[in-house]
Amino acid sequence: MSGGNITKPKPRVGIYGLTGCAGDQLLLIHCEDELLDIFNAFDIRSFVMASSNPIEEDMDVALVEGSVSTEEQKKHLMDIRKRAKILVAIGNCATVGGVQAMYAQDGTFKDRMKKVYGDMKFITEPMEGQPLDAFVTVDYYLPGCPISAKQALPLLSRLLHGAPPEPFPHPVCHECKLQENKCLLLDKKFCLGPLTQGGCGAVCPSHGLPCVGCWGPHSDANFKEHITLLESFGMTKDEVIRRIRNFGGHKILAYIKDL
Amino acid sequence: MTVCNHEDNNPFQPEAARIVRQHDLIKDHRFFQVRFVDMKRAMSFTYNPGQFVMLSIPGVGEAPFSISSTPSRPGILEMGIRRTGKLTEALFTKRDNDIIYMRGPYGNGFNLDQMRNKDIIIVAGGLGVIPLRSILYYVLDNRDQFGRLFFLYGARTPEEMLFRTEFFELKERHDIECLYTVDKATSEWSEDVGVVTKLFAKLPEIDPHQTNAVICGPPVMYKYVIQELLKLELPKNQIQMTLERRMKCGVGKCGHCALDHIYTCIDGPVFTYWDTLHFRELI
Amino acid sequence: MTKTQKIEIEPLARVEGHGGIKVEIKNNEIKDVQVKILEGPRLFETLAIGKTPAEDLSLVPRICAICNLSHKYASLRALEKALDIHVPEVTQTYRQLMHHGEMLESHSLHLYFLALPDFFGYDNAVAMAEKYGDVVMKALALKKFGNKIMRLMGGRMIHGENPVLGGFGKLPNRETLLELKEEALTHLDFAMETIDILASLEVPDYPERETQFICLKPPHDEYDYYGDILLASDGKEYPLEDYKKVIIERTVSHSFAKRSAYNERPFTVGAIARVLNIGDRLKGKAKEARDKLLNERWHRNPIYNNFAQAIEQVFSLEDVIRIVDELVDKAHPEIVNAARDSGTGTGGVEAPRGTLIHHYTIENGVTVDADYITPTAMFLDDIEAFIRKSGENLLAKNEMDGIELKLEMVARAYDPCISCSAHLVSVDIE
Amino acid sequence: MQPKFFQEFIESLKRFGTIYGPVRRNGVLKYDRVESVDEIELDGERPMIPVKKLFHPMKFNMFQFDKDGFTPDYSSIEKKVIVGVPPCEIHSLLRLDEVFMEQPVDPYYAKQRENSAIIGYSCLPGDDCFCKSTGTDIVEEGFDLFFVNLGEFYLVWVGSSLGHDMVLEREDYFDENVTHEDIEDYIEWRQARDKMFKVSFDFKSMPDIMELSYGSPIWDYFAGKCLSCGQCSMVCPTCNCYTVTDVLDVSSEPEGRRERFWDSCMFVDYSLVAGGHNFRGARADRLKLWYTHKMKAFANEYGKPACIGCGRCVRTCPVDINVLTVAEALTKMEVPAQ
Repeated sequence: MSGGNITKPKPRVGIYGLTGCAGDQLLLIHCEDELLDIFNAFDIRSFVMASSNPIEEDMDVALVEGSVSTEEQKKHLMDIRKRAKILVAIGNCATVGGVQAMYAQDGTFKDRMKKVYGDMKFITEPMEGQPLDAFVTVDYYLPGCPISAKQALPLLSRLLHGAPPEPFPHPVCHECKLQENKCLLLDKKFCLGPLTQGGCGAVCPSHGLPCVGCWGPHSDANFKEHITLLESFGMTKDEVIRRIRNFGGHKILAYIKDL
Repeated sequence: MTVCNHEDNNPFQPEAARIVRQHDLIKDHRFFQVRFVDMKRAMSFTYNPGQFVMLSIPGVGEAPFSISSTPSRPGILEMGIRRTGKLTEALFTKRDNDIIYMRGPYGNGFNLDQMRNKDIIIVAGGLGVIPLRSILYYVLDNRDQFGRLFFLYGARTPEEMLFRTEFFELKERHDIECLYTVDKATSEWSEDVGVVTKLFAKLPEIDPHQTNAVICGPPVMYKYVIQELLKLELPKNQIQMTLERRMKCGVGKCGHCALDHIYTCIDGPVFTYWDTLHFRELI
Repeated sequence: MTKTQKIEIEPLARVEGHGGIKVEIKNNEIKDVQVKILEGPRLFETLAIGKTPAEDLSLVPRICAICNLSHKYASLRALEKALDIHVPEVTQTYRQLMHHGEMLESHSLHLYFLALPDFFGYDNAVAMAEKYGDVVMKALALKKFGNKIMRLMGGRMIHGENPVLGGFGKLPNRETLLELKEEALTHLDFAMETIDILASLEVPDYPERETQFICLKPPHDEYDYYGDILLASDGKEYPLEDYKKVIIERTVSHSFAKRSAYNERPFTVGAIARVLNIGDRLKGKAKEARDKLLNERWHRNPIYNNFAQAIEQVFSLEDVIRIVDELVDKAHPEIVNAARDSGTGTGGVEAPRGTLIHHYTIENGVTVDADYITPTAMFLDDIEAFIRKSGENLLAKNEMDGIELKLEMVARAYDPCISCSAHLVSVDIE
Repeated sequence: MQPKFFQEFIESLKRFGTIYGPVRRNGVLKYDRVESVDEIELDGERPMIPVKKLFHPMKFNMFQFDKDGFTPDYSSIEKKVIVGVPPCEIHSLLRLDEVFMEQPVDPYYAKQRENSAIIGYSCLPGDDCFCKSTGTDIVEEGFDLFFVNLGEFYLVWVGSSLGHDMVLEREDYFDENVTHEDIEDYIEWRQARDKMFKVSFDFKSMPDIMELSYGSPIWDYFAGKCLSCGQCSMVCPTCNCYTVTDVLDVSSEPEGRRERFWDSCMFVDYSLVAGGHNFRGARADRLKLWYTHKMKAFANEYGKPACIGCGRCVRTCPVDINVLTVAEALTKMEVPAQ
């Protein structure tokens, strides 16, 4: 397709995990039908969850899962950034900070550390989980807890061909209606669909269960009105906001700060 | 029971086209000469100045681009493209002889009939000169069909002036009045300095009813240029402008460029000033 | 002159999450062994507090992706006790089906993709595919089958929200159930083939030392992955609610994660513990598999955990078939509502890699206390002990070539999942 | 036709294509492939997603591409007999025809149209139906057969030559002699039905009201409420917007497909152009476009409003923004009471 018949070298890829459940890396391993294709099409240099003997050199694409939760991880991330042409944040922890950041900036982190660990001294300073872009430039985001194959595979194949990935800038409701689900809000169920970044295929509403918001905040959401609506279902505003924050990490703060 | 008919006419079908030549115009702006691979198609392909085509790169997507060449020079299609989105990003990696995909032409184009035998003022700002280059050369190639031709072009700096060499060569011609300006001049710049509306002062007397204007430029420019043209008492429907909207299909099906009851891709992208008063969201 | 040699395996590849092993040898003696966990803290116990049980239920699978449904299941068992929810037997059976999905997915991933490459000398399973293509393809299909059940019952492959307090959001229809049975039958042959492959493998003896095993005792006479009684290899049984008295957690000065001991000694949980403690309950092909593989070295050698997983694959496939036959003509149960909004509950399930305990105290519909003990937190001490033993034996025989891989194999046999060690403590290292 | 023959007759239509109709799946009524004729639900609620989905599918592949270029993919096209389409939705298809069948014809839609038979079915208005106001409560064209359920018997209109062939398939089920009594029964039914409408409004003045209230603060009120969830567009039988994206296979070869799926003008990126300028960044502008299109613009262009009075937006919007509330607010120039 492009000029000449030069065989392009396979893109070199590193797949890394910081603090998280490893679900995003696991999801890639779970793509049974495509796993061999992925290993064939890319030159996977480092993927310690699946393979021994990683090669830590310069790479074309780094996929990084997890939040930055220790000073050591911060250094590791900055090193990855230096070596990678393209850095993709994969999963809720990497994109917003993860559930471990649900109390982001409330000032309770130190107390909670103490509650669980007592007065331990740590070899590397722990911190409240931060998204990758708190420290480095992130080129693309794959949201989700965990990411979905439906979004991850097209992103990978686009990067493979040097084509920029396309985000899905719509709320969960878009895919939910395309699944022909009845809107749970009509039954006064606590659904976070309209506030939540879509791309998951609306799995929870498709099981008759409200969206818990695990793809993180949707940038165009009408937080004010949706919170009012949820309050009208018989919940206090504090309770609504607490639930909204479960998967909102640091990124949700900007949307709810004036409410 | 699948029904498949190969003999159909699919308006969404992208056809292979070869990049004959491409080179940088200015930073992040590149000039492309493209021709359908199928020679019959290439030779029969015709269009109006002001129309656009949809370019595709498989796997990346499709986007509309204004045609910058004139139908009076058939065979090769020219476009000036700014690196600004996913498709252009990929397009900029293409080299001479690479294959891309194209369909079109789409849109209405300029109303040439209305302009024939009349004086023409072309007003371009920045990137807006790309579609206007088409009508500029069309008029020059069919010089006897039109009256006087005034070409007003404003860029931010001399470096950012598109087709600079070409346009300065035009100044040598006697059948066109070229007026160029930049917001910020450098020492070797000998033309005007300031916004494009400043150039109106240099125009000779015109007969508003015998004059048509065509405009294209950044959204902020329209308002001020139109004010100038209204001062010259040009009728509202003799001011034509080409506008940008998000277009996905190019043929009035996908809805993205809808405005009131019109689709920019089929009813536009060229509108008159009167249209913009009527359809409030146009500019 | 003293000679100090340090062996560092960092990162510990092909385990879920980030860990490392550090062995310090001084004067030809093992001085120190540390299994390090480099994960940052997430403080899950504090995240659960102040939430409704439903929110907790959606949070806890995020502790660990690979056994996310075990967390969901343990949490359900604990929360339902706290809220006095009694699900009908059909719901319980559906939960077992769900759990088999996770067992199959997790065991097949670990066995074929993480552990077997060691035995055959490859960096990863994809590299192994060149020579053992048939095994890799069938293993992928088996893992996919496990995932299919997880997706069906969980709602999606990882972190599905379908299992809810009192039941499920959506249950499979008859056709889907029958499809599962058909498919389970096809994988059974491969699961048995695997038993034969393993039977032909040499299991190295360098890690061998005596240890103790703990698992949950199923509430019926069959083999299973859940229960309310802790059963130890010394024959003692303890009510699950007393877990804090049986499994003593402590923080130690040379490790990242909280450690656990039983009888003041390290212990092992997981498939090997289950097969040793309750394996005599196995029937059918699973019994056949156990008879083929079990030997007395199992009590001393954790590498046999891989073998135990292979036996459990057979058991799970057979049990899926049994469950489908049981459920196929039964009506879908309704979701049971909570009978109260305050209470305390301890729930336990056998996650693929061992006993998992969740404990909650709920007051007025809000969680006020939560505690999780994960299998990895339970067996880390024993991994260290076995690595120390391995190091000593290898040193004694002067087999230092490739010692890293040999030690890694021991750690990997446990199928550790480091992100699930909810208590992540990091400690000074000199 | 006697009601007892209905199912058998539908069964006989399999010869003309796969039978589709309103069937319940996971508790939701959907237009879907019919497994057995007795699962078709008529005479009750309307499917949530309208019949447009069978002609303008939610998601399908327009092209497959590889190193040799783009090949059209018509595999989603299937010969269908769609049973149980109410008059308003038949009107909606005629509206969609205005967009998709206009030159240049959309071949995907056109092929679905060509290959589908429509078996219309009479309905009684539900609480939210206002098709009488939009003039779409009865239908004279756009179907092959139309069954009016008069209780004792079906009055069957034949709307096309294909419909006639279908009748010939089971000629013995039909009685050609329409008696005077039958006609009286039908008229009585029509009158009774007319009286059942609970909501109505004056559609004729809407284009003018829309035009004159362009700058109305009413829009800001609705914009404040709108969740931008896009559900209104998905359930609206005349919303035709879609977007297109290329999906590559995970392979070193440049192979993949060009997908087309439903979009909504309620979404923020709808009018976003490369370079970042958004022509409709404000929620109010997006709402205005939707309602202008439904109640004014389409009428300007095609002589009839795009709204067909099915009431789906009324039943679907979680914050009560719909054709009725918007029309009322604009007409009265006051926001709805909370």
